[in-house]
Amino acid sequence: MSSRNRPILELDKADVRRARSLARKVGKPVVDIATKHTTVSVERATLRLAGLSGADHERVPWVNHLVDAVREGVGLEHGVSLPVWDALSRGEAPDLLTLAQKASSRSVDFRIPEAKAATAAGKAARKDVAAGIRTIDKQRAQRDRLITRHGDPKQRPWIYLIVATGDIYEDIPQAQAAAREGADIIAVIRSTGQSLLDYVPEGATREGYAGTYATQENFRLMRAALDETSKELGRYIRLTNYASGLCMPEIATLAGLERLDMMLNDSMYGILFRDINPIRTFVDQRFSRQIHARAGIIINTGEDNYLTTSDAVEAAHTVTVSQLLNEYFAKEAGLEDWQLGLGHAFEINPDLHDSFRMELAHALLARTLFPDAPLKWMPPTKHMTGDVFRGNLLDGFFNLVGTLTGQGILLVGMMTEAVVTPWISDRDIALQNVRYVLNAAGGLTEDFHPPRDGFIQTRARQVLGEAIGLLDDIAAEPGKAPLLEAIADGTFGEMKRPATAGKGLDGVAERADGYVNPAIDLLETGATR
Amino acid sequence: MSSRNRPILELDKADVRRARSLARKVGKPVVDIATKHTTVSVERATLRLAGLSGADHERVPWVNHLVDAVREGVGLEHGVSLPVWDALSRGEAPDLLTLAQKASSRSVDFRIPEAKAATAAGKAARKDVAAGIRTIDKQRAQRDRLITRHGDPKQRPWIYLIVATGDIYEDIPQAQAAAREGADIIAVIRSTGQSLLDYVPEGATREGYAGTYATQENFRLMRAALDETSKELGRYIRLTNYASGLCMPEIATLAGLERLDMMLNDSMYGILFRDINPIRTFVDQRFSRQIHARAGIIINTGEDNYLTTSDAVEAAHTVTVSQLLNEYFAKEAGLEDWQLGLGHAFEINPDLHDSFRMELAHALLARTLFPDAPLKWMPPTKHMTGDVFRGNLLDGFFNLVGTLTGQGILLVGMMTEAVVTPWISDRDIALQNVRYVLNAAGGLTEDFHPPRDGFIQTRARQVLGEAIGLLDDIAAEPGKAPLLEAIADGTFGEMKRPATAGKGLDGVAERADGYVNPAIDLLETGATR
Amino acid sequence: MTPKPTSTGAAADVTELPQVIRPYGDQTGDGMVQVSFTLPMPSGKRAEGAALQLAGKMGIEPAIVVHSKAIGDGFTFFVVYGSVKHLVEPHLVEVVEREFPLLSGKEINTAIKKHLRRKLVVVGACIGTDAHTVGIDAILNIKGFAGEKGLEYHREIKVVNLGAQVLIPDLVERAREEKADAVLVSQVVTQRDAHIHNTTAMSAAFREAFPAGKVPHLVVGGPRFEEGSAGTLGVDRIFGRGTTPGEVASYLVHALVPQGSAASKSKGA
Amino acid sequence: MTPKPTSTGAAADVTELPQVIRPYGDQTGDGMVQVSFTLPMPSGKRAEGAALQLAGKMGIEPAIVVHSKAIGDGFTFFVVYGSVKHLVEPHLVEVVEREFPLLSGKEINTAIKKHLRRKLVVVGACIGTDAHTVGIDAILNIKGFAGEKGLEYHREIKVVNLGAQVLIPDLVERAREEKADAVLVSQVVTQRDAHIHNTTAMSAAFREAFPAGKVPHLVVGGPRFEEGSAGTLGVDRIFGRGTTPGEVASYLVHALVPQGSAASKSKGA
Ligand code: B12
Ligand code: B12
Ligand SMILES: Cc1ncc(COP(=O)(O)O)c(C=O)c1O
Ligand SMILES: Cc1ncc(COP(=O)(O)O)c(C=O)c1O
Repeated sequence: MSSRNRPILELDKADVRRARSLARKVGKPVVDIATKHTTVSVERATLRLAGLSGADHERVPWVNHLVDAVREGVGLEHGVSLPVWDALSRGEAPDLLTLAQKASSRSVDFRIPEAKAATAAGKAARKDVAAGIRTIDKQRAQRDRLITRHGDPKQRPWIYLIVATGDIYEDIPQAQAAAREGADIIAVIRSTGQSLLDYVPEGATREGYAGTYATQENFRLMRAALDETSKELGRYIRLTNYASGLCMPEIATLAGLERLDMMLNDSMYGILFRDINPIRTFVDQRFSRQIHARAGIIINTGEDNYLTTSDAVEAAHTVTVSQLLNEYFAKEAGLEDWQLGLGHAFEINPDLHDSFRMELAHALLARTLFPDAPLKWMPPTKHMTGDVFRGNLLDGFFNLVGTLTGQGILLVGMMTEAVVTPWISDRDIALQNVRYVLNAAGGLTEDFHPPRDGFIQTRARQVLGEAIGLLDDIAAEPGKAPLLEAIADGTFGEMKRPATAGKGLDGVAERADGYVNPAIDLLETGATR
Repeated sequence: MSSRNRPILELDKADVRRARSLARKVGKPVVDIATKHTTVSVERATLRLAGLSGADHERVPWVNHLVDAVREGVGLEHGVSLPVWDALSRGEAPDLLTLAQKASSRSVDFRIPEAKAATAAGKAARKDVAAGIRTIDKQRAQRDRLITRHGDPKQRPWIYLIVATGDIYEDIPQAQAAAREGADIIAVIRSTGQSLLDYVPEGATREGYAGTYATQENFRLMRAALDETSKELGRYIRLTNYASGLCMPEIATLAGLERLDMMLNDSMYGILFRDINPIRTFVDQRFSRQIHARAGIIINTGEDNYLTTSDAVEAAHTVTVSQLLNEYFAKEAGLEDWQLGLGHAFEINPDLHDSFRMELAHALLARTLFPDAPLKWMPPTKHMTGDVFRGNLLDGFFNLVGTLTGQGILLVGMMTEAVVTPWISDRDIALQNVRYVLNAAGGLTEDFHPPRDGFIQTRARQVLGEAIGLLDDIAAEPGKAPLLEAIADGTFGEMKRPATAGKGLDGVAERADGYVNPAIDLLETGATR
Repeated sequence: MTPKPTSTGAAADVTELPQVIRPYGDQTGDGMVQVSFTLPMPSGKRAEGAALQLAGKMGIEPAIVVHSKAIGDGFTFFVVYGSVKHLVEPHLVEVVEREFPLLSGKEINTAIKKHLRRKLVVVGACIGTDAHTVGIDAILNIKGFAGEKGLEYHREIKVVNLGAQVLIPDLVERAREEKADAVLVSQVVTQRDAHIHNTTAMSAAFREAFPAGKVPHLVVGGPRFEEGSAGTLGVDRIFGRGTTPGEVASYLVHALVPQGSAASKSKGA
Repeated sequence: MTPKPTSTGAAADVTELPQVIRPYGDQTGDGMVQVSFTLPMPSGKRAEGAALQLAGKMGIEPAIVVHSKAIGDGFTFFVVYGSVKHLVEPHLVEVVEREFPLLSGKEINTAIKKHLRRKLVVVGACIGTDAHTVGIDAILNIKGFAGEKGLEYHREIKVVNLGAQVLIPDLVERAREEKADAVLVSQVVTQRDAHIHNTTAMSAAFREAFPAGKVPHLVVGGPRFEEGSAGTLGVDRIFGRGTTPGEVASYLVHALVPQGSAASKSKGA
């Protein structure tokens, strides 16, 4: 990303290697657990790929009805694919939708097919699911075409802005206005309640709180609007949403189908901040990342969040550890370096002496550890106050760190952070701030050379050292999956989350031997049929 | 000032020498002219030193009455000292005040004393004037004592704030509040009309426009208030006013008598921006600077002003030329390096690419050319708009240049620059801005190393080259005082000011052979009696 | 009383304030204020006029539009400066003085032990879809806030912190199970009045679930509640920005621990 | 007329705007505004209440004090957010449309030459104690402003620019000497209404010095004049922020060069 020849920050190569191998050591047992389980949402996502969508008159999605019915009938251990396509081949219904409708009144008898019937069901399932995968492939190709046609942003970092009115029809003009003023990426923040819903709402929505529901239709509407704006501006405007929460796999799937370009997707956010069961999260996450990998979607991880509940100086190394884990899990799921928008944030108490330089140190550490990842740089939130004048100033210095350290994605801070979800004018003022800093001071990288043993480099190495120490400690913990123990102990964000508790645990099932999921097969092999 | 060993900016020593010697070449003829003239204000200042103060019922100061009367009687060529003390010794009045009162009704006959009478009058004058000089000396010693007692600001740059209500009784609490919030220096801006008044108003005043009148009583009131605040805060708070305009010598004198600590005093500001006659200005200026030298007052020059009428990039070198001239004139008048608050400003169009780095280049050039001068760094004004949010951001980046380049005095910018004279809250917000930048990012100097052939160093050398070129051109101009020609041609601030025009020319007189001015004698010799 | 200079105003009584004051720009009585807003109309002379019209209705006169900027085609942002004609009457402000004394940790424990003779039970939660637990944790967790330990720290207080996104029925149920003396609820998200909806739904649920007089003491907190709205919300007390755990603990003792005389009388806020 | 989407609003007619609109935070009709001001009273609960009282009088309801900070002992600064109840009626805004056509440099010269048959004489100055000449110079000097040449550039206009801090009697005298058709005055300093005092003093002086009907055309300009106040100030026209020389030259031709029909009628602004 950075245009320099010599790195600004000199790290011991052996330390870096050691950090990565420890992350692998700590992450691997969790991946093993993930591959041994499935969840209701993974199964629903599979049905969505096969083309099942829509909801009943009470807005309960058909995928939920169908998965619930299968589960009641035969359990989830074999996945839903075999029983569902077996039922279809048995003529229980002419198509998936009708089957789901019938199943919703429990008038379908499911079974786990065996032998030939199983092979036939598996094949039929794969055929239908593959169609969905090919739609994702087509959307990826279409994105490439549009980027070629309209072009990428001229500058790095890319400028990332949120809209959050709760109403998709208010979001759209605000997103377009923001793009015209310089935003490269629009994120539609979700309504506060959504991540704990165990279904994906349907249709265009206007009633979110502090965010707009993530629905397939809202995705489509916003993507279409931004396609228009991309054309108008001669610059491809990217769209982001959240693959977090109980429906992570489904939302990832919808994002792939509707050509979203980036997704918030963190390995631990749901566990820590939504009290979602850790196993549920890791299973869902692996599937959703496999989808993202296929869809060419850039993920954004959520390390910034830890610094809202922990102190940004004391806990700096937990951010690094989480980044290393997110990297490991992402690559394991097939994501490439350019897709890793690893998160970090400007959250040090601004009253601290040298706080700005410490921010530079932390940002440089991330930049240097992950040289080929875009990195997502998050603005101050915790220490923002109702003093909006000061807020805009802090955001300016945040922008300066972003450009000085070559961050890939800059989430634009709002002066009203501590007051309201962003107003249209807040976004305009914030973009003006970004433009000024990038244009007037962007070149300062030429002059920025923290000395080898100066404050900045020393601090960065100290944080890396602490991160290695923490990984060492975690790895040394007894048990099959020491990371789960660490999470239970409150290592991240000071939240204690045992693997046996949390929301959505009842949606997890251990895979049986005969578990079949054509989506996972297609994703893991890269096949298109 | 700067704590570095190696200068950040490498300048060719020969270039620097050449620049200084050209400034001397250009300035010397002007000093010669100054020493051959006197002005009404120089003479009035002399009387003020001798203790004459107060005004008639129409608020016309007695010094004006007396000087006018002497001038009408015997002309100004010999100075007022001989005729005045001759009149006293002839018993025309028991004391200066009575003499002035009588003179105001033109009931005193003045003459130029000769021989013994002249010697006696000169001696008597010197005695009285020396008393005033000794008051100045005492105030200087008192300042030193108070600084020892309360201490200097802990950080550089010193933080300089203006108050400008027009009412000394509103100014005082605002100044005290500002000091409590971190201001090290308070400047009381003058009412718009004052610089063109050919007298100094008397008493405490409450009716200025966009500034408060500079009067001896206002000086005294504010200094007393700040002495209190210094004690309260354990930090000596400096007070600034303006020795500019038609009464420059008198105001400088009052500042010395009332222990002001800094004075705005530029060699060309009055000429360019107030259309004051150039000769009048240079004569008045030399006297006022001699007073400042004696009083231990730091002067602030006004190069920032040129950039409000000229473009800060195109005219950058005129700032450098003016600084070199101000330095020359200042040293000639006896000021020392630590007293030279040479001015420069953050006035480049912020929309210009790399504008921030260009500001750094200019600021570094000044810093490097004048390593032992405090330098006064002025905030953006011209490109400020009614967008106060953006304004506060720009001021933050201005503060950053200030601390990064080791400026000595930081005039704090206000977000409402383009709107109103500062409100109490503007000052508070601005100081918070300064505190953040200095505390959080001040140490960045450690990391700031513009490369030898990079943008910043190259630009700085280019400006120095242009400055030398301009001085060369001026020096090459025919005529006795080529600087006066250059000023007439609009070289500075795009203002054309011929030496034969402008306000206050009628207050200038060529000195006769027998010209006597005990103040100048005392100032030039350093004598106390 | 010796006359005091107004500069010791930090502790100034309202009687030391003038009857009427006006906003202060740089001169007493100038009435100056700064305002910014966006109007949904294209920028131009008409929009500037509309901005002045609004400023006029707000009582700013004269008002000057010092900045206007188009946001897209259909919106214009304005910054306006000017003098408001309104007078402010400080003595008419109803200040809700803290109706209880601030107690030390020791006093709190002693009061509960002596007068209640059992532990005081407190159930806390962030309800609805709100997941901002930092505020309620600051009050409840040992770690505390602003240098003060949280309620958990007190031996005589039993704290049950349910965390984030708790459903109202679950909260009611748990309060019943724990025989809660007080229920402490946090609401940080305020967009579309989420905090108000959630709080009124919560208090209604409690009043329905418990017989009159048996409803646990209901306390809500968060940075953006309107002062004085406890009544309308159906709760006993509101705590705002910057509340410290000590204040809350002292309040609970005051409200729930009968101490002879006038205790637990002054409920609402 | 074909129905137009409102997104081409930049040129939108007032008829395309709703009858009433409200400020826009992030949702149509939310009425949200931001306000900041200082009250001359010590910080604390009473001061916050006083800030809310003022916000209420300004029509902000509900209003929330999102920031308050003591400035010294006797002042408190506030930032308030909230929804104003006022409605804005865009169609009631009186827009002073430019009452004259914009002419090219050539058209200006031709009009003067043909219809006035002598040079148009303009005397300019920054009066009183105001020394801000950048604005008047932008209008008068060849260099001009915003890419347009100043009045001096026109062959048929004679410009006498007196510069800064010109005394009113001197200006009147010089206008008489030069037989000025128009006098152009700049006022930038507005503190304590300096610009208003100076302008009214100036217009009074001209009306006293010249017989009725012979007074030169009086024009003032500066960034902070209130629109529509020309009458009260006793001048013929006001120019504000961002005025270009071309506008001024075109106006002068319109106002002072009789061109057959309706010229020089519509004086006031
Ligand atoms: C930290 C934070 C988060 C963290 C929360 C972590 C956690 N476990 O709490 C994370 C990153 C998870 C988060 C997520 C979101 N957040 Co958030 N977040 C913040 C932030 C930065 C700080 C809040 C905070 O911790 N303050 C510090 C505490 C100590 O203060 P406090 O809550 O006011 O509490 C004090 C008092 O109010 C009182 N108090 C509070 N509760 C109670 C209860 C009782 C009983 C008592 C007595 C006292 C009391 O005492 C406390 C101590 O003094 C604010 C912005 C800001 N700077 O304020 C945004 C903010 C609150 N978040 C916001 C939003 C919208 C969200 C999201 C909904 C965005 C999205 N759609 O994805 C999500 C989802 C969260 C959800 N479902 O609720 C908005 C709310 C807008 C509004 N006014 O409606 C804010 C204002 C940011 C913004 N401008 O958009 N957020
Ligand atoms: C440049 C400047 C100066 C320069 C002036 C140089 C010069 N030769 O003009 C210097 C440095 C000398 C200066 C000094 C002072 N200044 Co000054 N200065 C400014 C500054 C930074 C920019 C003004 C400017 O040039 N604008 C650009 C021009 C092109 O815009 P304009 O004047 O609005 O003109 C346009 C229109 O209004 C219109 N127009 C203007 N006049 C006319 C006339 C006619 C006939 C027409 C048709 C049109 C027209 O057309 C122009 C082109 O579009 C402003 C702050 C700011 N950013 O606005 C402060 C500002 C104007 N200054 C201010 C003050 C107080 C002073 C001082 C009095 C401070 C002091 N006490 O020492 C001094 C003294 C000056 C004096 N006696 O008047 C205040 C005024 C506060 C107020 N509202 O009352 C301001 C707002 C700064 C502040 N916030 O304190 N200043
Ligand atoms: C990784 C991640 N996921 C999700 C969210 C949003 O929360 P929710 O999933 O509750 O919508 C965030 C918040 O910023 C986040 O960082
Ligand atoms: C050197 C200098 N003198 C004087 C002034 C103030 O102007 P006046 O002398 O008109 O009060 C300034 C303005 O900033 C200045 O820079």
